[in-house]
Amino acid sequence: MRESTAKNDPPLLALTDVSVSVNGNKLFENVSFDLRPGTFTLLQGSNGVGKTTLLRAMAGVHRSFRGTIAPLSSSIRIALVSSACSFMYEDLSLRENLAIITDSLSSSSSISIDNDLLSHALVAQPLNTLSSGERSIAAFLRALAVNPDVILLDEITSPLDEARRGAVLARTRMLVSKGCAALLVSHDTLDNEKFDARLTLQRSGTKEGFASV
Amino acid sequence: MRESTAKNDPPLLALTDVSVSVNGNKLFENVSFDLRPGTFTLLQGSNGVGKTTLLRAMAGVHRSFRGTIAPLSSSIRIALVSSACSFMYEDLSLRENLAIITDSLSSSSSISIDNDLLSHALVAQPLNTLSSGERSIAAFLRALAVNPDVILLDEITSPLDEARRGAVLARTRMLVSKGCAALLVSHDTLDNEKFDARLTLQRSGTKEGFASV
Amino acid sequence: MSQPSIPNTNPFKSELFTVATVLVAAWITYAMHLVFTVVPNEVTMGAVQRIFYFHVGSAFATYAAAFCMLIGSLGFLALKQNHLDSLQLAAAEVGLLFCSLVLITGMIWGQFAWNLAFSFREPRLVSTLVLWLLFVALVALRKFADREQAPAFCAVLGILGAIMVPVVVFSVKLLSPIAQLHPVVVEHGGLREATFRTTFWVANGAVVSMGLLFIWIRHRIALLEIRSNEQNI
Amino acid sequence: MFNDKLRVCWRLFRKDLVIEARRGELLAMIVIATIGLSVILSYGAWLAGLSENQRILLAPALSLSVLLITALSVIGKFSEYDEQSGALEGLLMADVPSEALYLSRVAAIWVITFVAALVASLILPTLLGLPQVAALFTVSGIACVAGISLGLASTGALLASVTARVRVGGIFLLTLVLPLIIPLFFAGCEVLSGQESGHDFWWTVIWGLDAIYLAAGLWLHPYVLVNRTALPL
Amino acid sequence: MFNDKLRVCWRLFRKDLVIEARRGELLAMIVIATIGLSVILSYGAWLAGLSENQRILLAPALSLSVLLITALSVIGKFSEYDEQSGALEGLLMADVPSEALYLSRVAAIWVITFVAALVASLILPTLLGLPQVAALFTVSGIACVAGISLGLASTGALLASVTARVRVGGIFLLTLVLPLIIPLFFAGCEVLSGQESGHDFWWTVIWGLDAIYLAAGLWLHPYVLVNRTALPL
Ligand code: HEM
Ligand SMILES: Nc1ncnc2c1ncn2[C@@H]1O[C@H](COP(=O)(O)OP(=O)(O)OP(=O)(O)O)[C@@H](O)[C@H]1O
Ligand SMILES: Nc1ncnc2c1ncn2[C@@H]1O[C@H](COP(=O)(O)OP(=O)(O)OP(=O)(O)O)[C@@H](O)[C@H]1O
Ligand SMILES: [Mg+2]
Ligand SMILES: [Mg+2]
Repeated sequence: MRESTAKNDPPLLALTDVSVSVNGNKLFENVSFDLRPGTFTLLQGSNGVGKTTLLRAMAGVHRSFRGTIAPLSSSIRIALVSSACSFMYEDLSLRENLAIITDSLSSSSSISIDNDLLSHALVAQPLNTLSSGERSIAAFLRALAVNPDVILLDEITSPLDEARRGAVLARTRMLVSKGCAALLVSHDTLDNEKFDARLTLQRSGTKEGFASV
Repeated sequence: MRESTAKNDPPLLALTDVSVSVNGNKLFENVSFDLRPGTFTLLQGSNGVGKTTLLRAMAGVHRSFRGTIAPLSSSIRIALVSSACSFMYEDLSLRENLAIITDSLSSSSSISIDNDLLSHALVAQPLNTLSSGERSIAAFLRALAVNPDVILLDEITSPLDEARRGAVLARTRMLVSKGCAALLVSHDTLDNEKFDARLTLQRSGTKEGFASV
Repeated sequence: MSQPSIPNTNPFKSELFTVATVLVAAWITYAMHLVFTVVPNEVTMGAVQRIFYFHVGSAFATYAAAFCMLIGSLGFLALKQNHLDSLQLAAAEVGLLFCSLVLITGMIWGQFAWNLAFSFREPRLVSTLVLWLLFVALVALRKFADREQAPAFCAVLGILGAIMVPVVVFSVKLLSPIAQLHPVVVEHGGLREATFRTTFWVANGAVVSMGLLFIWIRHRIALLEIRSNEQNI
Repeated sequence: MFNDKLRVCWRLFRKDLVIEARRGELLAMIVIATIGLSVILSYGAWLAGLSENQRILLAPALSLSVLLITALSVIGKFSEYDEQSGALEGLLMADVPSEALYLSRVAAIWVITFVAALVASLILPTLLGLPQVAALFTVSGIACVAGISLGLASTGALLASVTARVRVGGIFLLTLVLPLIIPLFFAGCEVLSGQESGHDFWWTVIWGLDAIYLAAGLWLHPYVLVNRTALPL
Repeated sequence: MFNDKLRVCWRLFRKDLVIEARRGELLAMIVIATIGLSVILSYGAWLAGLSENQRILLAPALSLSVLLITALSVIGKFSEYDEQSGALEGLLMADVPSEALYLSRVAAIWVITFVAALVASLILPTLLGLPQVAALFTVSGIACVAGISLGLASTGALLASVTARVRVGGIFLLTLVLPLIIPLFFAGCEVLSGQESGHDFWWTVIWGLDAIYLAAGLWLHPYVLVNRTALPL
């Protein structure tokens, strides 16, 4: 299967026949799809099928897979956002974490921080004192600060309440409208949301996962 | 306000005028409700309002609050399940963790492990190699193993896919039908599910949380 | 991701390998003959002195292994080829073996000659100990690291380890010879008698070639392991 | 009833060892603390030109330092595992009796520290150039090391739960443990250094302090556990 | 361009120190290692009846042990922070240049270790009953401690990224670092113990090894960083 998204620009990230196995167990095989600029893709699949692992492979964090994951050019920035793993120092606040990677808070990244998602007090609070929803937002804001070309969102909407969930999706659509490619992993059906593609990852091989209930 | 659940038995856990503040900021004030045997309560509230903190206080893990949280007797077992914090040793498997607290796997707790939620392979895998949904299920199974009278579920359904989510809720209802009191925190609307009470926690005081979007 | 596969032939059937094995075995036998039946007892130290032939040979074999390790490490970092990583692996393990032999024979000998098994005032002894610790670290790292990351990690450590070899070789020469027990015989024109000299070189050659043969064998085994892993996936 | 508690203790104790073994940090800690410290310190001893007699007298202090460092690292590791993802809270919620938690932890620290000290006593004499390897392996030597480890374990297990949640955790632990165990170390040095006079007195100090610390730990432990504050959210 | 990288380095360096300060673990480590070791060892020194001269000669080895222990704990802590919740991956994904990561880490370890060693040098002489507190505070003493800390920092920062992902975790680091820094320690002991002869040689060893290690670190660091595998899910 090769799923392509609507727009016709060359893909920012192209996956061809990607197979992943952990510890000798196959997770999924021969997955191919493209992420083109200005598209928003939804990726679904049951628990343990390997969505997180696939996203990590796409972000270059997980390196043991077969097949190719090819970015358009080496200057493509891929940001991975995960509700389980903030990719930041937990003892520092969001502001301090961003200060490490961006030049100075008064300039570029202030755009991302002075926003309607996280209050000033929370931006200055160490990450390990934030609530689960607040952490998820903080991880999202970190990704925005690096101006990504491809943004991979791993279940970041699930710990959020209605309002915040809508705001994060709206924010992502804003990025998409500027030519970014977005991929969202979620267990929610999100029937009201419009996506350019809805993919479902399927387990392959013989490893026994969950018994059907 | 004092919300009471339908059944008329004395409450297994009664909260009266509970107020919590962290670091000098009030989270919520004068919360009172009862958890009666055989009831299933849904607790909702926006991010950062203090749901997790309240559940920790009810489980006896968080001790700095005002008001009273009174169990029916000192032998009441309260189990807290959280998708963020497994309450187990991450280097050990679920089976090994349960072996610490229950007498032997061949006897009592085998009931909880040999079930349809988690495959045998996953039960023997160290927790830190499980996927987010699998971890959530493991945390749930740990709580079942201690035969709780009150079970507090903090967002455990959000990392689960449709099937698993239904299975966990069904399992909880089975406990409830045996006289257990269950409290679920969730950001999903869960309109199709029937709860004995639906509570919403509201922020009090002046601390600025999220600005409205 | 996956590396080009190893040619599907049984490496132990190659004639070159058989010939090499036979040659090395013959050489070792001849060296044994010289050491234990031809050379007379050394005057001051007696029979224990015969350990000398294996002691120095093991040291040279260690250096040879370290050199192969360096080649394997550099090659792997530059070319990312599995057989270079296997060379590094093989060299590290064989290096550990021979470095242990140097230490053990040295300590046995020291106990007889100096009545002292080990001393920290001896640069050569200490630097050999350090080299040994490095080989241990390398072998342990190989065992503990994940299969995917072990090659690069070991290559990095292997290069650092190879840096230590010149330190071992030159430690004696750089320091003032006063108060050093450990001898430097060959360079100072020792081994005046011809039988001693031939035996010395034959034994050295035998041990070094045995070391190289070991590296070869281990290298082939490592390649077979990689191939069987590839087939299992 | 009592038998039940003992079974719980045993399961908790085994859990500590299993985690340690799985992480492999225990072995590494022992080996490193021992080799690293021994090498540096014994080099220092050589430099200072200590006589053999002086080195023999210094050896106990050196192995006790290894014991101290290993114990403190092990204690720190254990409470790290406990805090990670609220594992200790999980046990408390499952009504595991707190004496069982305390006693099993004391036992685990004791065993590991004791093994580390024995390993150190084996390696150190060699590195210090003392042929009498057996010096520390008399019955009284082993008993002394066991006594000191027990004291360390009983204070460490208590205070680790105090300090685990305090913001500047580690520093407190040390500052609290050190004054309590320094008398033990002094007693240990005296006993191990083998001067005959006054041994009875020092033995009384060791086992007396052990008894006091263990009793205090059993009494105070519930207070410490129950008054812990919130986990990170 | 170069200025930019320097600014990144500075921000990373500051971050390391801020986390350390917030956790308060640094201070703890210095206090524990210094006071604990000093007390025990100096008691041992008294017991062994060392002369003042011998104690002076032993002091450098003791402060270098403190330096070693502090450095290794600091390095371990740093990589723990890096691994926790994937912070280092986050930096790599944000295109922070890997040389900046390496150099800033070297600087942070260097500064902390250096401070710890200075503190130790201040406390130790007093505990050892040496009136000459200033003994280690000569220009050459400070330079020597700085040189050794630098070597430790540059090897430690490189190898910590190796061990961070290895199954047996942080303390395996020691096994890797130890062989590389033992020569530095010996050189340090020689220089600090104040015997005049051969100092130039030892200074060359210290700064030469520093230069080699730093260069090797800068060269090899990218290989280690790039070859890390997946985080825990
Ligand atoms: C643990 C103790 C010892 C160690 C680690 C050790 C290590 C070494 C090493 C690494 C070499 C190779 C030198 C080179 O690079 O050319 C060597 C050579 C040699 N060793 Fe030892 N040695 C030890 C004890 C002894 C003892 C006790 C003796 C005899 C009294 C001895 C006699 C020699 C001799 C004669 C050579 C040949 C040196 C030359 O001609 O350059 N070694 N040893
Ligand atoms: N080291 C390991 N050993 C064995 N199995 C592993 C290891 N690491 C990961 N796995 C397995 O890989 C599978 C895929 O995990 P992954 O986190 O990618 O799933 P996921 O699709 O994100 O699931 P979820 O929806 O629950 O987040 C899981 O079943 C997990 O148990
Ligand atoms: N140490 C602290 N200092 C300051 N604020 C804190 C501290 N600990 C917790 N908080 C704040 O307390 C609030 C309540 O957190 P809690 O986790 O209880 O919220 P929650 O209702 O569970 O939210 P979510 O739905 O996102 O999980 C958060 O806003 C958090 O920032
Ligand atoms: Mg996932
Ligand atoms: Mg919460």
